[in-house]
Amino acid sequence: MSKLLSLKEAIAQHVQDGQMLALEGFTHLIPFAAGHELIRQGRRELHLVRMTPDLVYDQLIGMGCARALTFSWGGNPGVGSLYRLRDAVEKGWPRPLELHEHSHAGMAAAYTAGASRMPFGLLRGYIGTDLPGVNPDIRSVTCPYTGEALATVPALNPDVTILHAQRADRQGNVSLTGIVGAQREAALAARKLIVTVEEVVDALPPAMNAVVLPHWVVTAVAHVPGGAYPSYAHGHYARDNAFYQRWDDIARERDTFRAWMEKHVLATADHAAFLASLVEKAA
Amino acid sequence: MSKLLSLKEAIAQHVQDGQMLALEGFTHLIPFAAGHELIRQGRRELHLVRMTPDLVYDQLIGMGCARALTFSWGGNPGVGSLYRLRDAVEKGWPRPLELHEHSHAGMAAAYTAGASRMPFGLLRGYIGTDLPGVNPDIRSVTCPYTGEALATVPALNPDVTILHAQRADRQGNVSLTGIVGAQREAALAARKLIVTVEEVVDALPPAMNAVVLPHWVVTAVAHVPGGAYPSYAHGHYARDNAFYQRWDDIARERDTFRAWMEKHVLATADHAAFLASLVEKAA
Amino acid sequence: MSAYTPDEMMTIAASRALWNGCVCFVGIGLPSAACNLARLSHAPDIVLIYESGTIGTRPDVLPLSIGDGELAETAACVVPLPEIFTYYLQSGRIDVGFLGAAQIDRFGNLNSTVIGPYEKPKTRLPGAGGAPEIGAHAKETFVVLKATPRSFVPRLDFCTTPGYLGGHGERARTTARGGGPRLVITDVGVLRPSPESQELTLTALYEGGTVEAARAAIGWPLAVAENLEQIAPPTDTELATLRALNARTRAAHSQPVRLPF
Amino acid sequence: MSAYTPDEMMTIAASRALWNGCVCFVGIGLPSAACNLARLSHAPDIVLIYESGTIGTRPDVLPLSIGDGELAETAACVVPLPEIFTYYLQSGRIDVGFLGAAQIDRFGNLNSTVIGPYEKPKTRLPGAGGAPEIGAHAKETFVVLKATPRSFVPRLDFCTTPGYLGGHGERARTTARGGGPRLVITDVGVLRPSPESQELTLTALYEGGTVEAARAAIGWPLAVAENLEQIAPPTDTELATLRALNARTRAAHSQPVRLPF
Repeated sequence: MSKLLSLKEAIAQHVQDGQMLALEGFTHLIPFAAGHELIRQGRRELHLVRMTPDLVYDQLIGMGCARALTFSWGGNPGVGSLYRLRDAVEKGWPRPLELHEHSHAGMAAAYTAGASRMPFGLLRGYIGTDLPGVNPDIRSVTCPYTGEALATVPALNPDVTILHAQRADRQGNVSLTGIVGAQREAALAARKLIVTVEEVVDALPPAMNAVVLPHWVVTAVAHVPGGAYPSYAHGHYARDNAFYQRWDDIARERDTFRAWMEKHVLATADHAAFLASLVEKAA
Repeated sequence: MSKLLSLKEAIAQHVQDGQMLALEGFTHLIPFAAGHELIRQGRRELHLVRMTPDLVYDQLIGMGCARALTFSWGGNPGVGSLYRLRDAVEKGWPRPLELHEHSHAGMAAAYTAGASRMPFGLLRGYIGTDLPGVNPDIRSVTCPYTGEALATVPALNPDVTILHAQRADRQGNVSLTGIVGAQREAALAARKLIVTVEEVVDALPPAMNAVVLPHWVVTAVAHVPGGAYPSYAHGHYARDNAFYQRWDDIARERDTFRAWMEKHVLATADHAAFLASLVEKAA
Repeated sequence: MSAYTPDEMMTIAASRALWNGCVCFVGIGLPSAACNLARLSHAPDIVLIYESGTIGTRPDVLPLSIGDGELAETAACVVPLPEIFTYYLQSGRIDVGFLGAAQIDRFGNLNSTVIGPYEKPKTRLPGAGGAPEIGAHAKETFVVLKATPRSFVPRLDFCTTPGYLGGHGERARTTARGGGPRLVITDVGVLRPSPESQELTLTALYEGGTVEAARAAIGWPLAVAENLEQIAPPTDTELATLRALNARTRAAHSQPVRLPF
Repeated sequence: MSAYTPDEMMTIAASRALWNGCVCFVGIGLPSAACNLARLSHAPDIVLIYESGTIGTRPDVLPLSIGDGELAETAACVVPLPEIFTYYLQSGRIDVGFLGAAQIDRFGNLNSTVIGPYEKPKTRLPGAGGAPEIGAHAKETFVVLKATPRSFVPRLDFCTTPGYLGGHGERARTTARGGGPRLVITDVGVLRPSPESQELTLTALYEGGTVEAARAAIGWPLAVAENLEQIAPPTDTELATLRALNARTRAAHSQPVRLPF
């Protein structure tokens, strides 16, 4: 039984409305193709989890797919706001969004606890901030040696984590290179793991200490070249910083956002067609 | 100010009697040369820390350097007993040895906590075992979300950690390849870090996701080719499994052990002379 | 079929308990031999994990230590040791933890710490290593151990690794999430826990084995299943594969290492 | 000396506060520009760490995001994000954490979460990111921020990142181990905490700057040090280096990306 599916099949078979979903990737290897496919298939009531929502969640939130968001930094990196995220939080459009807000260190601890199947993560964190006042999930324990209070966060165990990676072999072993963020922790914390990849190869090169997700922790692999665009895949293509800057104009208003999403995501059959639709636009 | 010292200088300047010392390396990259130099310089009252004491601590314990041992598995891997460790525990020879005993998972959590400067590490561990009954450092906290009791271990923060690695550059950046055990955690948990290396190079190759200890966490680097023998350095030489088997005979009795240590360690000026003395013996 | 030793039969019986694709946390010694024999015979896609951090390793010879270089070279990947215990073991991702021990009691609890009192031991054994958490978290554990009244004891000198504790459901009332010792392979036969009391019960004998011989080797009054199974003797292929593996291993481990300087 | 903008002066003043060999946790935007300017001028051996896990990075252009590919390619090594926050930041190994914010109060506490009430914000800002723990654990933090009465406020709408909390030693009574905001660089001058109350106090002015202009830009009654320092204007080298860096950066970020298929 092969783990190799089309992205359409992988999302259809493994993602359901109402689930907790983590599409991870810290700036690098963000699974945009998978995000678009979730929108095309009309998933709803999702609890989205990501350290940095980025454009990928701005799109899902703006299209009304999300009920809740667990996150730690929700901007357009180096550019400014995520206007669709802001519109949902500030105005409840297209629907209200429940926030579970953390710091990066807290999210990292929560994913690490999830991957370790511990009920909570521990950090010396949140000292003097107002975050515990707005997120009742941030609590504390007393150190049994020093008596000191330390912050705790509940483990994050997504129903499904979706990653993008450079390559997989036919068995489903997945290899990542470059900035790996909290991807491995998010992957190992999940009940199911879907990975889109730039390449499927017969055999991965010897890994030694490189970052590998062994095939038996992977639920499905989909071959989606360019699947991280406009984020990037180290060794394959660079981050489209100019697109991130253009997003500021596209997403600022509801109608320009909807028009862009309809033309480039809803009206395209898959990621190859999405990428082609962007080239047309430039021509 | 260069971090590059001779091993003799590094031990003389940075290791003092009575300190807590971790010579880490899980089967691979065990810093034997550094262990021998500690014996030559007559360090005493050490609190030795290692997951697997291995021959390197059998030697230090048998030579009377250690007051206490924190560990989780004290055998000769694949061969049997560490007779010098047993003699110290069973008969108090050459002096009694205070034991702080853990499981591997507990030691790993303790080093990880040390590297993170948390006062304790957390694990779902020690369930149903007699270890907490003999090690009062193993305690518990109650999960603030589930009410479940989870095991805790106090952080390990050695005064000095000593590692062996394949290579360093002249700035003191250190690169490790292969089985890395808990070396990085032990290194980052320590107040001082000494690393012996097979090679010193002008510049390390691009590391990306490889295991590197940056120069500013390293206290001193000593160039000691063969410094892990009879353990091994991946890419340089293999583990001398035959020597590990011979150690069973050498260390079984006090007099054969003392004679071996005097001839090969105390009577040799440095690691090159130690290695040469073994070749002579074979001739 | 060739003649074979009880050790060979025990290793082969242990290897047969592993299935293709099973994710196995391997202890050194007999467990390692059984796991690699399985991989080289009926279970080519078994995933072997050693606590040194080597995942999906395929060594050509048996490692002497848990961290021999060949384990790293033939692994799908090598991760830092803390991750093996948190992300792979504690997370419940291990199907079978394969353990040895110095002592076992009737509820499958294991001692690898001391013979005699802890503070003044008669024999100081190596200690816990990964075993306590393997015993707690693997979906099931297999134990392989030669049967003698000194190793199969009514009462452990020290409990290093939890089996079924006092039996009668006691383990299920702890926070241990794994299933415990489902299979104990000895040189006199195979023991499994009874469904009610979890007491280890003789359920299978080797060719030529008898209940009397098994009882004589076990240090407590051994319960015997009503329908004792008969374990098939080694096939020629199994024996040949195991012997070739052991021969390669002996040759490799006795080879002197030459330092490159 | 050429003419220069207040932004350029602010970035150059910030870069001067960094020393060669200093280990610096870098926020994106002005902090990143200042840190890289320092590296390209007086502090070639500064160690720059971005929260994406890139350690000792030496980019040729400023990254737009905290995780641009060049940060990884030019880094001494790239570690998983949880390790950056545990082994490097929480461990107390960072000399300087360099932060921006939307609001700052007189005790150096920062807001980057919301303007208006949290539950019904007027403006939802990006949020905390790494800042709360950078503020707690770096040996000291530097803040760089343009001064306006809307950003330098008597009372934050939300405290994202601890500075000196209520001042008068309150921070020292917490478990935060870092030293807090020792330097606040604005376009109207430089503020430092007073030793007793930790209230931010104007301690230095730029060429042509006045106390009045500074007071007008700060939203609380600004304390002024007795001996105000004068900050030297940019040198030609500083300006040329910064402008070349910005020009390279603009060219790089506007370049369209061509996918290889």
